[in-house]
Amino acid sequence: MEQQDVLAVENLDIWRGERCLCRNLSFRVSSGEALQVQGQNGAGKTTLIRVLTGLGRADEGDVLWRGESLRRNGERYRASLAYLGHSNGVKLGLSPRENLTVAGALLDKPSSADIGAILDRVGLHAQADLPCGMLSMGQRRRTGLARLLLSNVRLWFLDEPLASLDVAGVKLLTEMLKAHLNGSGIVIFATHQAIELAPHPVKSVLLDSKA
Amino acid sequence: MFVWFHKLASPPFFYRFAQKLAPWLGWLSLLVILAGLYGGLWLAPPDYQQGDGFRIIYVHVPSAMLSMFAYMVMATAAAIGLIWRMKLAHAVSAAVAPLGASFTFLALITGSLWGKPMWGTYWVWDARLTSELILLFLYLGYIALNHAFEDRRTGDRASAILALVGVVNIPIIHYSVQWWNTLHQGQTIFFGPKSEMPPSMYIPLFIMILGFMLFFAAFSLKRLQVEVLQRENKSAWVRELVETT
Amino acid sequence: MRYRAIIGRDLRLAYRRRGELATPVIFFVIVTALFPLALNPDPALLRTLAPGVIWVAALLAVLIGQDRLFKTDYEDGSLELMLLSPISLEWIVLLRVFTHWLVTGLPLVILSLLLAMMLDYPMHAIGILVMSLLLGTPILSFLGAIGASLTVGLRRGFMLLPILVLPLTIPVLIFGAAAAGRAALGDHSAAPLYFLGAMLMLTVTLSPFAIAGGLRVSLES
Amino acid sequence: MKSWHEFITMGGYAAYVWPSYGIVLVVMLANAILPGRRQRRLLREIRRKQREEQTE
Repeated sequence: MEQQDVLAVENLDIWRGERCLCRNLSFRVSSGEALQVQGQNGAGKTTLIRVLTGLGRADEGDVLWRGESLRRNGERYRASLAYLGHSNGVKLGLSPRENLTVAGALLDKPSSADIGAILDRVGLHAQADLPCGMLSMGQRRRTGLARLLLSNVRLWFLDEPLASLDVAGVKLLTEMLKAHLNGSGIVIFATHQAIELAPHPVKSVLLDSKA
Repeated sequence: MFVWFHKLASPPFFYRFAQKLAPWLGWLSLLVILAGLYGGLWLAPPDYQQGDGFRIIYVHVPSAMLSMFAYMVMATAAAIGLIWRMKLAHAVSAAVAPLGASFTFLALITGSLWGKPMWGTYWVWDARLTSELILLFLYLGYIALNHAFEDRRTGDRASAILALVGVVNIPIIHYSVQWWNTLHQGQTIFFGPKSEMPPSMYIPLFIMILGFMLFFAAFSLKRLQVEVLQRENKSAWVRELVETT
Repeated sequence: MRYRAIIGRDLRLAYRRRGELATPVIFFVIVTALFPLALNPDPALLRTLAPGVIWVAALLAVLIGQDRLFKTDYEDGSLELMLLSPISLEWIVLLRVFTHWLVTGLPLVILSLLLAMMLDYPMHAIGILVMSLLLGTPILSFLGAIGASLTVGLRRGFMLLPILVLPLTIPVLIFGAAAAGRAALGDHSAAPLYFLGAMLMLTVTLSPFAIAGGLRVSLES
Repeated sequence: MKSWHEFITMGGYAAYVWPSYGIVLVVMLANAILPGRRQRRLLREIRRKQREEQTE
């Protein structure tokens, strides 16, 4: 019996300065589903994702996780999400292995998952102990993806996950997302390109500030 | 009563309320200040030690009181804004800060103008003047941070945190400056009202304090209207307001 | 274990960018060296000025080091991870400011021994000077971190930070310089040291909340 | 009661008393006038923007 987890967004208004990014936005995503946030550059995809993680703040409306507002259960909410932003959250002065060790500590669980195995999976076996400053952009992105694998949480938020990934990297990402959805995870990602995740359903939200 | 407060916290209601109240308070403060000036500059007898020089007290003490009172208002509003996420509260902090800084500046200037005939120099590192100077720095830091952000709301919350840090620090600063002052100055200098002031001297002082308070209330409301307009310039009630006037 | 990893990360990064760490230390030495040049190298004068000079220089050195505290983490996104961690941000911040003090504040304290000699500060009082700096510089680090957290998202943050923080540091300066000054004259300096200790306790307990709040606000947009 | 002369010279303290009152007057007047002016300017600006939006 898998528990059905639902992320529900209710009547969200987000303003940035003088501009309204979304008004009265509502949607639900539940276990095994993916949601794609679409929109042109500057439409506010990143802002919306940040609001959903709790980093940003909406002007009106609420985000509910398992029926609870994230304003009230911030700590439990943060324990069940992982976020890969524009910037990877990777320290260039540290190696991928060291980066993952710190990420594990910040996830507040003794990393039972083997960091070495995860690095193998994202194809950074040979670079595991080089400083990330010496790696290519794609390899840094892979280090960020490795962090998602380490996290072992329900909710994944990805902002422009395809950025700087090569063909093999995109394939790796798609496989990772599918595996996550198979394990009744939830994926919310922002990009204007399509990611094929069949047979899993991909809902979508279009941000269009002109409307 | 509570309902009334709740209503007051809604920007459109508040805006109209302030529009009506501010002029009344403004004119009333002018009357009270004029009465205080008449009492202080004309009726009150010269001080037996300081002659007519003591008359600076009628602007110095009210300014100094307001400088501290304004900081308390600012910090309280900042706390309310942070805890209950009330937008109007942040606007109150932002509106009060320039007034508080103005009065701190006045307290410093009048204090040093008073100091010249009493001490022989314009500036003495007296505990009260030094504390007042630091208070001015705190105001300037608050104002600078409040305006440093592109997004007004981020600036509001960031400077609210600074105001709270400041309010925790003010007693410590005040105490440390006093401690330092007794350490280095040795002699205490007579400064400020003596307890045995006759009524003809202290009644004008109370009137002036009242007048300054009314002035502060009137023009905080006015500034608050501006802050509210800036923050709400896209909302429906502002559109309506602009069309009807 | 998880706390060790957080401290270890900052120590490791600091070690790999040792050059950056030297900046506040060099600044401290140069500023102190400016005073004899500007005033008068008379040992008697320097001796009376030494506590104040060392304290002002240390205060400025700690503050200029504090601007970088959250900046790189803000730029590469690691700060977002700390905010999203289930570990409370206040704890993380407390650990990180303490680590930062270890690598920037502590060297200043040690170096003050050398500067004290150069300014002819009496040797019998040097223990008190070091003690005052040991108690005082962590307070400065935490206060500086409040400023750093509020200005981390601003391009001109490094210019704003001193304006915000310097007024708050005045009590530390007063008690720190007084302790060192009294000791040099052979007076009791316990009282100002107690004040510094009390202020350190207060700062360590309260400022993490302000720093964490500042970071949350700075990362909102 | 005292004389006008005494009032003007402030018993020899005129150089300190009158500048004090003068600067207080200037700062308070500025604080009294500026917010009202800013409010009117702001309202004008909002009205102008609204007209522009309507004509678009």
